[in-house]
Order: sequence, then C-alpha cells, then structure tokens
Amino acid sequence: MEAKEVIARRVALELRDRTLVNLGIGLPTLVACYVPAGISVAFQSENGIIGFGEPPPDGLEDPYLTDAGGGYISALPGAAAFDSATSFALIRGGHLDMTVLGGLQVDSSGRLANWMVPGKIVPGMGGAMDLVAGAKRVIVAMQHTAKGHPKIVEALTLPPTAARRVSLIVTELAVIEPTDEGLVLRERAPGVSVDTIVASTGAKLLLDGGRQCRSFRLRAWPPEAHASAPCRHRCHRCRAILLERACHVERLA
Amino acid sequence: MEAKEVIARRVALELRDRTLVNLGIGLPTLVACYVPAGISVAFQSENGIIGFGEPPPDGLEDPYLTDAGGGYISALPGAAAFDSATSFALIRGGHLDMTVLGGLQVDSSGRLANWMVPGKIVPGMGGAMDLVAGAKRVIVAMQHTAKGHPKIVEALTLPPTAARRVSLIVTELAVIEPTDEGLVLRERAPGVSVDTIVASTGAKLLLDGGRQCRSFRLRAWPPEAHASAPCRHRCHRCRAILLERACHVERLA
Amino acid sequence: MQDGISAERAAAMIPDGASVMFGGFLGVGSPDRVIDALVARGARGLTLICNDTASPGVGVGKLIEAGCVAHVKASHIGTNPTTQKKMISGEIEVELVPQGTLAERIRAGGSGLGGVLTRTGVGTVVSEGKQVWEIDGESFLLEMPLRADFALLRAHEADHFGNLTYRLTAANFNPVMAFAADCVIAEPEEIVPVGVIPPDAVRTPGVLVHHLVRRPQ
Amino acid sequence: MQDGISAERAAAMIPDGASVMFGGFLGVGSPDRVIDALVARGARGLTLICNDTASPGVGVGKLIEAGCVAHVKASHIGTNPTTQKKMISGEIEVELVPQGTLAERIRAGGSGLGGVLTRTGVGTVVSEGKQVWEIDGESFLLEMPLRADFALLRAHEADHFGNLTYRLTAANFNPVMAFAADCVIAEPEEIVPVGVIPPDAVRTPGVLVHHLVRRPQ
Repeated sequence: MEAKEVIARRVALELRDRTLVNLGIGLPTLVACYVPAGISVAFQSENGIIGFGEPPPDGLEDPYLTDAGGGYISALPGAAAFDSATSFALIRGGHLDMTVLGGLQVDSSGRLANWMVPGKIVPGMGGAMDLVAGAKRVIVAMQHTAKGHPKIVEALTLPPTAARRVSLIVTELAVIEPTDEGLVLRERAPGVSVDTIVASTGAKLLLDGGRQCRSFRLRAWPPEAHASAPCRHRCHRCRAILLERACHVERLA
Repeated sequence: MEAKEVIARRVALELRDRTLVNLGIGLPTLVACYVPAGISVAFQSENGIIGFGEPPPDGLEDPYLTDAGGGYISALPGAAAFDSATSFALIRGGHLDMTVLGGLQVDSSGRLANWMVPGKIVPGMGGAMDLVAGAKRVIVAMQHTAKGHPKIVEALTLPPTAARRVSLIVTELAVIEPTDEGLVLRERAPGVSVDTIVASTGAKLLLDGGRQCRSFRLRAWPPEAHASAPCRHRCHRCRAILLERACHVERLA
Repeated sequence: MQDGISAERAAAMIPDGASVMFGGFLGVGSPDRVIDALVARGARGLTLICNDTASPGVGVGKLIEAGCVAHVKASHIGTNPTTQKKMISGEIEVELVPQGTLAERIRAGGSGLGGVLTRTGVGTVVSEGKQVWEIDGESFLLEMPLRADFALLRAHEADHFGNLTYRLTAANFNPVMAFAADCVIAEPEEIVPVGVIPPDAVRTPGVLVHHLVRRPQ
Repeated sequence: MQDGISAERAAAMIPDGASVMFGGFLGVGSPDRVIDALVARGARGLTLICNDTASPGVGVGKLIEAGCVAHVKASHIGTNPTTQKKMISGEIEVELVPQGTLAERIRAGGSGLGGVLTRTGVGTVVSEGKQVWEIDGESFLLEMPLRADFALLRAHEADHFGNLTYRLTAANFNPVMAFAADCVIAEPEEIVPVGVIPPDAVRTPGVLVHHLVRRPQ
C-alpha cells in the first residue's frame, strides 16, 4: 500500500459522525475516499462550500464549482455555498470540528510549519494559518520523513504556521500526539517497529505502552461498496483523480 | 401647512439623484412623500431592506416585510433584502449618502442628542448612533422648539448621540448649518422673520446674508402626479398612513 | 439530521438563567412558538440578547411580561413600556447597545474575533468604562464579542440538514446569531427535504443548527 | 442605472498605479473580460488585492505575466510560478496575508471598522511589526482595514440596478470586496431587468455597484 493511502486511511478513522471537516489540498484530500461506513461528515472547502462530492463526469464540469485546489467538484444534495468572509467565520469561529493539513515540520511542542521554506518556496499560507488557529482539532497528515530527513523535529527550523499545538500527527509509520509532556507515540503502522519510528523521528518520543505500542487497524475498504449512495470519492475513478491531484500539488511545492 | 409637512418638504429638497438614504422613524419618514420629480432615491430601512415602497393595500400586508418602525411596507422592483450585519456594514462603512433623523437637541457645535432623556425616557439608541457616526450626511429634521423651549441650544443638556457634527438642521422655521465657526442660519421658512428664528433659538446664530436671509421654496406638490410610477408614498392614502405613524411614534416618546 | 423537536422540548432544553439570543426586529422574524413555550414552562432569570423587546404581547415582549427575564442586551426598548417599567423598578437589568455594534459584537463572537473597533459610541455614554483606541489618528471604541448559551432563530425554510432561508426583513439578526451560540435552535415556517433549497439560496449553513423545531401537528 | 459599459471602457477607467481588488479564487469567479482589457491596454504599476494569483494565463495570472503589476496582497501565490519569479527578481512586491485575515481586513475596510483582532498569525512572521493585544488573557493580532481604488467583481446575474447574484464557489471574495472600494465595477454573466432577481436572492445590493460591464455584443 502506498504511504499516502496508509496515512489517508488512518486519518479517516478520526472522523466523527455529524461533524464539519476541512481537508487541506494534496494528501489530506484523499481522506475523503475512506470515510468509515455509517459516518456522515460534512466537508467544507474554504473557497465557499459545504457538502461537495466527487469530481463530476467528464464534460459535466461546472466552471463555478471547484475545491480549494481548483479541481472540479460536484455538490451533494443539501450543499450550502457562501462567500470567503462567511467561510472563514466558520473556520475561525470554532465551527470547524476538524481540519487535516499537510506538514513540512512538527516540533516537540506540537507546533506545525507547513507554509514556506525560506529562500526556496514561498507559496503563501492560504487558509492554513486560519485553519490551525481556528479548528477544534488539527490533524497533520504527512509522510514521516522527507528525503530521509525527519519531519518531526525537536525545534522548527521553518517558520511556524501558528502558535497553537496541533492535535495529532499521522504518518505512514505512526500516530503521534503532542501533549503537555511532549510527543507521545500512540500507535504504529502495521508491521512497523517502534525502533524504526524512533530512528525516523528527530524529536524525543514518549512511548505510550513501551515498545509494545499498538498497531493501528486499516480495515479493508471495499471500493465500490457504497455505489448506491453518492460516490463521495469512493469509486476507483474518483480516487484516481484525487490521487493524481494530490501528487500534482506535491509536484508544485 | 403643518410644521411636520414643512420640515419634510424642505428636507426632501436635500435628496440627490442616485443616492442611498435612510429615514429615521417618525417625522423623517414623511420625507419619502416629497421626493422631487426626476430624482431616484434608494431608501434603506436598517432592519434589512433597500428599495421599499408604500404601505401595501389593506389585507395584502406581508408579516415579514416591515420598516424599522414596524409598519408594513411593500418592496419596489429591484429591492434587496439583507441581514442586520450587512445593513450596518452599509451604514457604518460610508455607503449611506444621507440619513434624516429626528432630534431632541442640537448644540452650537452641531452635536445631536436624540436618544434619551435621563430619568424620563430611555428608549435606547437603536441605530441612531450608527447612523450619525456612519452616514455621509446627517440631517436633523425636528420642530424648532418643544413646549416653547428651544431645541437648538448652546450646550447639550441631554446625552449626545455621537461626537460627530451633523450636516444640517431643518425645522419648520429655518435651515441651519453647523460649521467650524458655529451655527449658520442658511434659510428661513416662507413668512418667518429672522427675529422669530433668533428668538426661538437657544444658541448663537450666525446670519448668512444678514437679516435678509433667503426664504426656502416649498414647491407645490401635486399629490397624484406620479400615479403612473410606483406610488412611493405620494398618494393621499399613503401620506395619511405615514403621517399617522409619525404621530404615533411621537406619542410613544 | 436528528428528528425535529417540539417547541415545548426546545423550551425545556433552555434552563433558567441561560443567556439566549433571539432573532427578530419588533417581533418580525422572532421564534414565536418557542417563546410561547418558554412562557408556558415559566422560564426564569433569562438573559435576552436581541435587537429590541418588541411590544407587550409580541415576540420577546411576551417573555418580559411573563417575568422570564433578568437581563436584556438590546438596542431599543422604547416600544415596550413593560420593559421600561421593569427596568425602572429594578426587576430587569438593561444594557443598551447601538444596533450596528450589537450586530458586530455578535458577529465577532461567532467568528473568533477578539473585539470590534468602531466609531459608533465614541464621545457618548456608550464609551464609558471602555477602551478607546487611536488608530491612524482616529478614535475607535473597543467593544467585546458577544456569545450566548442558546440562539433561537426564526427561519423561512429549513431542509433536513438544517440549512436555512429567511424572508425579506425577517432575516435581521437571525443569520448572525446562528454563529454565536453553543446551541442553535431554528424554528422554520416550512421544512423541506434535503436538496429542495439550492446551495446558493442557503443563508445559514445547516452545520450551524443543532435543532429544528417541527411544525405544529 | 447608467448604461452598461464595455470591458475596454472599464479598463480605461483604471489608471496605472491604481489599487484594485479582484474577486476570484484560482481564477474561478474572476472578472476575466476586464482583466483581458487591462492586459490589452498595457496597464502598469497596479496593486492587486486578491486571494491568489491563479496560474499563468488564468484570471489575474494574465496581469502578472503581462507586467501590469507592481504590488500584490494575497494569501497564496504558489500556483503561479511567474509571480514567484517576479517576486524573487524584485519586479513585484508581495504581501502575504492569511486568507481569513484578508477577508476580514477587506470586510473591515468596507464596514467602517478600525481594525481586525484575530488569533490568526499570532506567533508567526505575520505578526512581525504589528500590535498584539491581550484581551481577556488571550493574544490577538491587530490587522488593519483594507480598501482599494477599484473593486472588479465577477457576478452571475446583475439587474439594471446593479443588484448581483453569484454562483456556487464563484462568490468567494466578490461579495466582501463590493463594500471596500471607491469604485466598484461588476462583470456579470447575465444582465436582467429590474425585478427578475427577487430581494432575498440579491447577494450584493445594487447601491454598491458603480458600473456594470455589458455582455459581449
């Protein structure tokens, strides 16, 4: 299984019924493909819609209906459209239950850096600073290392996105929770040893349950199981589109 | 001619084409009856509409369409409805060309008091403080005296509505403009002498053009002349309703 | 979406002493059925946050008369002599807030802002006890965000997700209050299936609404 | 209402060096015909206030490429490598503003507020050189209101009074920018007679709109 898919599947288990969730562009978008059965989640796109669905069939794209990454989407029944001021009133006013964002670095105090690399790329923070400052839960979904270097570090070397401590870090190797005491290793990916995780991490990890840290479950997901309901990114085609978009975003950065 | 009508007619001459105007409840509402021909004014009611018209025919009232005084109104073609935050963004953001408000007192610096009489009535400021602080022009439409006492005074004895100097005071006797130098008598009502005005005023008046101050014109208004256009309060029936409302408001206060 | 609740159930959820925002402007666009139910259950000690106290027998005016109210934050009480009487007798404490400032304070409370910087009220009794900030040579009053335990909204249509529409001047404070309370209860005139209200017609997204009051049987 | 103007006329009204707000999010909901006309007339030295700079050949990205732009205030430029290149070479000065803060600063500029007090940006480079206020034990950044000489909006429908509607995610910054410029020019897809847009469907009241761009002949 690809690292991205492991991460997206594990993050999806954090989704709760009847909540409002914002998925950052790129990897986090994939989380929408793995919403657990029986869970109803409203996804917000900060460019102004709640309740968007799968990419539309070829030739039926609406030029006025896109997600925050500029990709065509469709609207689910019951969707609501609104302007940017309203969208960020939702984000900053504590109405967003959870956001899932990519990360460049997280430090031992749980601070996230994900919007620029000085002297290299300055894409801008977009809505990231608002999302981290405003969402009830902030989940960082990122690969554990970049070109062999740990992305979880003792102290940020990149500019932080917010002063606030994120709620959870999910990588293809582990689930880590920043706490008052420090970064706590909560779960390891199936087949990954605690030693591997520690060796790939640039900050001290507190071991929750010692070396016997529990491995997280990745339930088999029947891709077409929900064919009767609106797709919600669950069909092969939509997942392929979203995966391609996620990779495209990464190539841009 | 009744004092109220004189005031409303003279204020109406201050209306300019293609402007947004808010009329306070009571006497100021009557101004809508005398919009000069050829002038197109959009009236805002701060409870959330631009483009309202005459009271609806009996039995056709809409319980969800009222003015800021709670009276039934109708919507003109092209009307726009909005919430209170938007309504006051219009008022406070400099989008309102003119407001006409009643007054209890205006002092020699042009400050208005119109929202409470300590120990007697404390109705609340409603939107008055926002209107005076935010409108481009503030016109006070009030009777020159109350029970024989001047309402234009050297210094306010009632709590001010705003720090800001109002643009113009229109009474049944005179038109007075507060300036850096003080209160300037600009016009007198037809048949009213400057001496009468000075005697009825509790603050120093600067005489613009000396004792020969020009009298203002009150063009004869053909009440049914605009029957082909939407009524806009010009028919006898609507004017009667509005006059009664204005008097009702006064009885409340 | 949960099942619709009765007005009585809504009133029972609101404990004595709660702070409650009520949509409505002189009774237009106010949640009348929940108000009646609050009167019927004999609510006490409520803090009302609303534009005005309407008039006796109308809108929140019924709560004033029935003795349900301890505090009022409003822009205007002049149309309700009962409020004035109870304010003078000390039964009800009234905080008068300029209407635009009231709307912005509620919006700030619902949008995560730390306060409102406004010209309105500078140089008046409204500024007493408050900070005045000089910004670029101009004076602005710092007004604090306003939130409540409950917001009671009157809507025109609601769908089963809680998406709301409003009608003409009955919108007034309802849309902004939808953001600013821990529990938001909407009383719509019509309830329609999901999909009947188009996305661009939604004025309050359903994610903000916790309970819908069902139509009378 | 005045007659509709051409996109060329609109572009001619906007002098070199003007500050201009552009609606749009990655090109969706941006006033494309006026943008093309600005490029055609060779506008220079513009200050752009917009969410992002889209991508080369799309939306305001065309202005970047054509050398019309001296300053950009936006939340994101990562999708347009040309903006990055010109920023690094010093041809364009870029101020990055968090997206929610950008929306609120524009709203403050259009609503007469003295500033925005927000948690966003506290403890980041965004707070450099700005005041941080402690309010009730929490830190808020003071961000200043934002206004422009012009706002260029893309609307779905406009009526002859200038009342506007928007479609789905093409609304984005357009409604809030309508309040915050000295001259507001709207480029609608459809122009309809007065009365066709019902009062509750109006998202931007026509009183805010100074000029409508007519449809192509």
